[in-house]
Amino acid sequence: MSAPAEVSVRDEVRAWLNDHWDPNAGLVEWRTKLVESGWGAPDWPPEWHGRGLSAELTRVVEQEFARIGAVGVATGGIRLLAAATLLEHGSAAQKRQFLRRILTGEDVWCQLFSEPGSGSDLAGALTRAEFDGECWTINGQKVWTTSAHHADWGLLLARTDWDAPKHEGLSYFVIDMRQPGVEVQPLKQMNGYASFNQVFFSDAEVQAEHLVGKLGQGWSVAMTTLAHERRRADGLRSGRADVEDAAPREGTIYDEEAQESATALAPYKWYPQRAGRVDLTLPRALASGRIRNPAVRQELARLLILANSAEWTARRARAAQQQGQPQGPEGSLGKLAASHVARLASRVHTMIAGADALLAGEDGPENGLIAEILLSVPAVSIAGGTDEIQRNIIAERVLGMPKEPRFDRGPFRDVAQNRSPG
Amino acid sequence: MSAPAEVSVRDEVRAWLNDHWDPNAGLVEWRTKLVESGWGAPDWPPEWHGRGLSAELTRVVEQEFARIGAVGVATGGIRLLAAATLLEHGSAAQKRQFLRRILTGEDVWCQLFSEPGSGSDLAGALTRAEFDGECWTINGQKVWTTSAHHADWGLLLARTDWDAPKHEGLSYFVIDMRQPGVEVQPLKQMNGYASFNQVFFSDAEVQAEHLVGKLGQGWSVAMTTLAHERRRADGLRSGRADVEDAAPREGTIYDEEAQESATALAPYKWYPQRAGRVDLTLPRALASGRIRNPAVRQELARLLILANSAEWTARRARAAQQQGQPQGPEGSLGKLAASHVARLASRVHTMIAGADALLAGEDGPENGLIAEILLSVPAVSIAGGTDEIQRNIIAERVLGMPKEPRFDRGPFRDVAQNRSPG
Amino acid sequence: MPDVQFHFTEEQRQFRDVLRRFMAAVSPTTEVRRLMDDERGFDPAVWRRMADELGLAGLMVPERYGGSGFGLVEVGLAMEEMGRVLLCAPYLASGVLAANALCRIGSEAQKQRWLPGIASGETLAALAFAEPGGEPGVESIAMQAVALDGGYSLTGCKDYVVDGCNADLLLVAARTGAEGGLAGLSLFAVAGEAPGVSRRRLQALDPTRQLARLDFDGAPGELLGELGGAGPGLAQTLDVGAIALANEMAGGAQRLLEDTLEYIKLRMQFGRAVASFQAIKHRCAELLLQVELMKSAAYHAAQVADAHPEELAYEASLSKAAASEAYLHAATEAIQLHGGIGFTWDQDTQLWYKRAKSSEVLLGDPAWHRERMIQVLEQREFGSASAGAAA
Amino acid sequence: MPDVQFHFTEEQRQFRDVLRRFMAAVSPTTEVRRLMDDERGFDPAVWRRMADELGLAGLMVPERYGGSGFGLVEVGLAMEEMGRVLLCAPYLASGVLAANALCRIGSEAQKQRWLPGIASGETLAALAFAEPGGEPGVESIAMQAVALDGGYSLTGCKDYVVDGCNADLLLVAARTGAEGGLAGLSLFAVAGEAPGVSRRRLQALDPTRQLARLDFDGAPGELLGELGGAGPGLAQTLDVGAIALANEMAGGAQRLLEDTLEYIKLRMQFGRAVASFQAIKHRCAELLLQVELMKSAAYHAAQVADAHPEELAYEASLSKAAASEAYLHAATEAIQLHGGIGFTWDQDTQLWYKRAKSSEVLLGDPAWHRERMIQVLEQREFGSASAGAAA
Repeated sequence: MSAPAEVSVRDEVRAWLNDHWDPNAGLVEWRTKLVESGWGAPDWPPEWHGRGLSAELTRVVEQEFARIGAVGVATGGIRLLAAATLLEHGSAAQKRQFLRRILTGEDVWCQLFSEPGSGSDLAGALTRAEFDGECWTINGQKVWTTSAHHADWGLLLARTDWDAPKHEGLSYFVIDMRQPGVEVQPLKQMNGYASFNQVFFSDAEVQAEHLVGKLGQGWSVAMTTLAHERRRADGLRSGRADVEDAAPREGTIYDEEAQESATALAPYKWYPQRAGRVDLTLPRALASGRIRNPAVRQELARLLILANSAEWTARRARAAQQQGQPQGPEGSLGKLAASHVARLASRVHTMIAGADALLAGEDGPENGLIAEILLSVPAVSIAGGTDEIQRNIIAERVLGMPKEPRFDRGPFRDVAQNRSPG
Repeated sequence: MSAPAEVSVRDEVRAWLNDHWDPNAGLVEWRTKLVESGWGAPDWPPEWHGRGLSAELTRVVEQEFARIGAVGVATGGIRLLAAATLLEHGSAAQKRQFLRRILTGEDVWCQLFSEPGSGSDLAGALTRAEFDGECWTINGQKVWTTSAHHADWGLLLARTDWDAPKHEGLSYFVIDMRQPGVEVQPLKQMNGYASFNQVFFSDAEVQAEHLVGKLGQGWSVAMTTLAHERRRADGLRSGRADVEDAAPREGTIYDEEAQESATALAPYKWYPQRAGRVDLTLPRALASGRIRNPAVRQELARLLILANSAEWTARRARAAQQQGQPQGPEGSLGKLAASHVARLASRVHTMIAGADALLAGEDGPENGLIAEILLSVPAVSIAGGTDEIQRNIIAERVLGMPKEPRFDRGPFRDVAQNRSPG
Repeated sequence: MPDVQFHFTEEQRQFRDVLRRFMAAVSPTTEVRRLMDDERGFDPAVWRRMADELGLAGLMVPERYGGSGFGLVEVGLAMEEMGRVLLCAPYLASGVLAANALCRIGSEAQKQRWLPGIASGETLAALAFAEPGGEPGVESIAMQAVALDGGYSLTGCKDYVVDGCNADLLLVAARTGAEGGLAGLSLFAVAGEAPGVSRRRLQALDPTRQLARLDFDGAPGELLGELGGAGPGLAQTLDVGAIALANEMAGGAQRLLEDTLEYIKLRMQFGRAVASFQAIKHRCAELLLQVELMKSAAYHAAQVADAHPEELAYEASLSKAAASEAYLHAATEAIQLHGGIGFTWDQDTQLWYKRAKSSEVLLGDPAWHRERMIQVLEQREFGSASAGAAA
Repeated sequence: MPDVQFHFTEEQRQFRDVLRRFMAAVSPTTEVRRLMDDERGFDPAVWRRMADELGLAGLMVPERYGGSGFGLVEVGLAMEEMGRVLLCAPYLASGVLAANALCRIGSEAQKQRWLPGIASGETLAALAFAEPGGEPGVESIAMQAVALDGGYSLTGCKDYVVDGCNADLLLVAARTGAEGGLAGLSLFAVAGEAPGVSRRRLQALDPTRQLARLDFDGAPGELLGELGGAGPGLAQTLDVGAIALANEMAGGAQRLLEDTLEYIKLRMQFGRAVASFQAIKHRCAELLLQVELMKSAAYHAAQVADAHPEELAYEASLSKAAASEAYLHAATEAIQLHGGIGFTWDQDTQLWYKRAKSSEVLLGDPAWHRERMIQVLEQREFGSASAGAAA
């Protein structure tokens, strides 16, 4: 990193924050200032609310925000995936319409890729989009859609050509989620929670100008979204974790921000349980006296080794990235590691709980939290890309092993599918 | 089983043994009597040294032999695989020439299927057999051949047609191992022993009448040999184990038999070590005091669970077979279980040995036996069909899952190979 | 052990066929789901048919007390078929644990009094032994009973009692003195509705098995058999229960394997059946092996329990530990191979997963059973377990 | 721990490049095989070049004693590159264990006397601490030393001494009183050729690492540092050794992964590369993950050892346990994926397998290190380890 550039950016943002930061401002009001100044998304291009800064200089800006506890732009949900996709593939009109309200947090977004018939095989989507010369009509079903019930807009992958090969018959749209043809139903999981939705489209409409990228090139647009998703899936949040909680947080804007988070996170209550809650194992073993059980000790140590090694591996990957070394698909390695961690943590929680592992809800240990862990962990190796898909990616992209033979070439119409295309 | 038939066979064999069994007879002399009477291979057809008895009645005969400790026909090495193959596919002349001396133990046999370039892919054999109108000339290399250095005859799979598809260009021969064109070299393993041989053919000869089955049908003949091999690989010897050691064993014939076994087994010294020697774990843990280590206790118990369950599974399979229930490929299940047992046993031996696991030979625990186990176990999941092949077989034949897509159709000449076909 | 069989007899196979048809008819998963929300958690009409038509309630109760007098092999078969369909019924509680405890510990008069009702299915009994946070096994039982008015008065708490809320008759393990371990344990009969007994249905991780917490506050109990003499019989009863449970688990694991195979053979991804992917095939092969191994252990334990009771403890721990790991593995793989649908509420795999997870710790978790196996081996070798063997 | 780095500096990466080129040149497997049968088990000319050209012998010896004064990060890098090629050299024994022990325990005069020779590679030193059948760690050391003529006389046996036969200088741990544990331990310098010392090269499972049994029969020793004060320094030395070893193991595992991938990409079976089978691909993906995890643990431990010595014990045990399981897994998979050729003598995979297997138990097996991790955590929490923690 060029030291003079760092000093100059740091001085500049510090001065700007000094002039503008107000912990008692309204949340949208403040974020509007961020958008206008370009300090809210400093790595975005100057023409679209950013300053075109490098990742390293962006980090400097983030440090300065964190230093004084200044609130940033909205990042919850899949907003930033939507933004990254639109920045790369969207038309100027689309960027104009959507980017600002993404950053201010005024719009909530959801991602409509997965379908019941095509779980790991995203490109096998059967939802159809038909054009009548003016407008697209959408019919079909999507699933595993977080936030769909309060989303304003959706990123939609739909089939526009059944005679083209699988990956070439898809197009990518932005769909208005607030319309009659869109029905959102929660999907209850084995742990009793509904963190995901199913979305049903019955003659829903998409305006012609909300096609993203070219007709039939939806797969490559979706790859942009997925690449950004994987990049965030390494088990750790962005580098900001290092500097968080460093600043005083007093002011009314924080209440508004907290409320925003609560709304966004509400259906995800069980997410941390899905990852196995390694943090609870040692304290529970110590508090319950089960630490004296030699079998618990061995498994707990195994877990600590695995979880620590996984965290350090993610940090090695990030450090390499920050040093400008080539970025590999660390997301897949991290996600696979997270599955192992969660499963082993579930095992350790079971051993610590003993017969109490029989109980759930208010009767269960930690007021049901442990049962929730045991019943949520099975999802970690499936949701967001199964372990099997991660292993394929690692084998093919990192290790350079040959790809699987393909059975889905030729017109999509002729490819073996779980349901007929309607 | 028909009770009257059982009584009658039992009476008959008991009377015959009463008249003929002589623990001080010569081994070949006695076995010649067995061959002539049909009591040595009672399940073989009457026209070929047997009595055509069912498996159940054959077991009655074996029990009677065991009851008085009477020596049976030769069974060591691959003799019985050779016999089963010849009985099913051999010409009358071949049966006449070979079967009797198999049973008397006068001939030693070996199996020449595997090649360096085609390990799991037996049908990819590159050894070539060329016919000059009178005689076959053999060139190529075989590997993993036990007993080759003292074999009289070999079961040879060789390619006779390079333009036919892979499985259709192979033929099956009996080759005289005592000829100048056959060179046998021991193949040293990582444990320091050479249990297997490599066999090199340089213009070796096979008589025209020693082609087994039809030209180009060698693969289906080999399948017979392999099916019998798998049937014996379930980790336990035949049902005779139940009744062994029940009878007094005094007489000179036993010395001769013991010497025969010693000769045959000599190069296989390390075989029991390859299986992990579960039998040594508990005694060593008790004797060394390492049984007090809680981690050792857990792993030892895991091993005992696994090893016992594997044995009981093999016995369930055999009991089902004896009850005339359909026989599945239990051999593959047993072989896969044996790999798990051996690997876990190796782990337990390491834990029990502690720092002593660093040492080998006379300095090592149990006079080097433990080190031998640690260095032999890796072969158990490879030799005689890798775990991967067993899993394929189980998945496809037992569970009915789809077969792997084939990449080796068409003329064999055009199939991707490790070496050019010479 | 020459008289241990590695196959089922023709009669046993027929018994299994009858059971399988019955269970498939009475316990589809729609019914399981209905009973998960039922107050009692089972269907009395089905229970009555099980008792009347199949004699299941008294399967292992001796004939002279109105039962069928079968051994653990038949019980294992029944449990296996119940496990296949996740049958919701108080069979393990009443027909296995309580019936066994009464047979082993009760006096002749007490057996005559209670066993016929249990065998006919009219009396539901439950065995209350574990206490909150206690270690598996009976050694850790601490509850005290005191003699009162020619009977006994019980005070304390029993936890994780299978079908404890459904039981007419509670068999409660307690101590009357300061002795620890197996010695000094007694078993008491307490009426489910007796004064001083409060029962609460617990929220269970596995809602297909009913668990209760029982609080005793001076509840009146009748001593079963000899004072302080129940320890060995109780331990044997729990071992029989563990073997029965291992067989139930084998049935569940086998079902998971079958259902999963059926699903992935039909489910298409990337233009081919999921079952055609080699990585999936290899894992299914391993899963089959694990399931066959657990079945072998469960079957063997049932055979041995009947023929060689001196091997009961070792076989119980071996089969329960084997079953626990294999069932959970089967359930985990089943969910994974189903993909996203596998962890939804509406798909049935999760029902077996919960049963697998709870069965893992019911009657002792696998690490505890493995430790116990070694203690048994040491006792054989040295006459006592190793000092180094920690809890 | 804010000052722990998750990347190597530019200088460290250059150091690695130099090492990798050097190691590849001096230690092809033909050379490893030659040295396996060599009486000393290493090539003195290579050792001299390592010391002279790369300064390896004194890499972590402070500059004032003639060394390079580097930390464990650089030592880890060196060990990793040595592990890649299975270098046969007394680096772990002399450059890591003995040098560290002297630095931590010796008096100023003793350091001045011996460290320059060790740093230059001219003196080969070895650390003798373990005894036949003893538990890992220094607590179990029982050998006694008695004061004699102003020095000490040592009698007893030391086992598994790495490069014990090659050493000019033996550093021998012993007790002079009845105290147990860390207290009362002393370290003595004994000349390799001193009277009363008999040394025997042991037959090792891994013939690329030299092990010796040393018998002392009244051998004269010079006390290093304070009487009875060597315990903590010795324990720290073994922890440094374990971290160095974990890095060596990471190098070996990485090499096995690379070689195996190269082989199976070329090896054809059934008309396609072995690497194209999905079951193989998935296992290689898991193997990569395991290797990356072990590397992360090994690198982190080296970083922490330099920056946060109070974390040394925990990090040493974590990284050694992680490395042991992962290296053995890598070696087992490497053989399996090579197929039959993989367990032949002439193929090189077996050389790494033996190194992996022996490294698993050298300086403590994984179960011991896992137990120790928990003891460290308990000590932090309670000030003492759990009473329930058995040997």
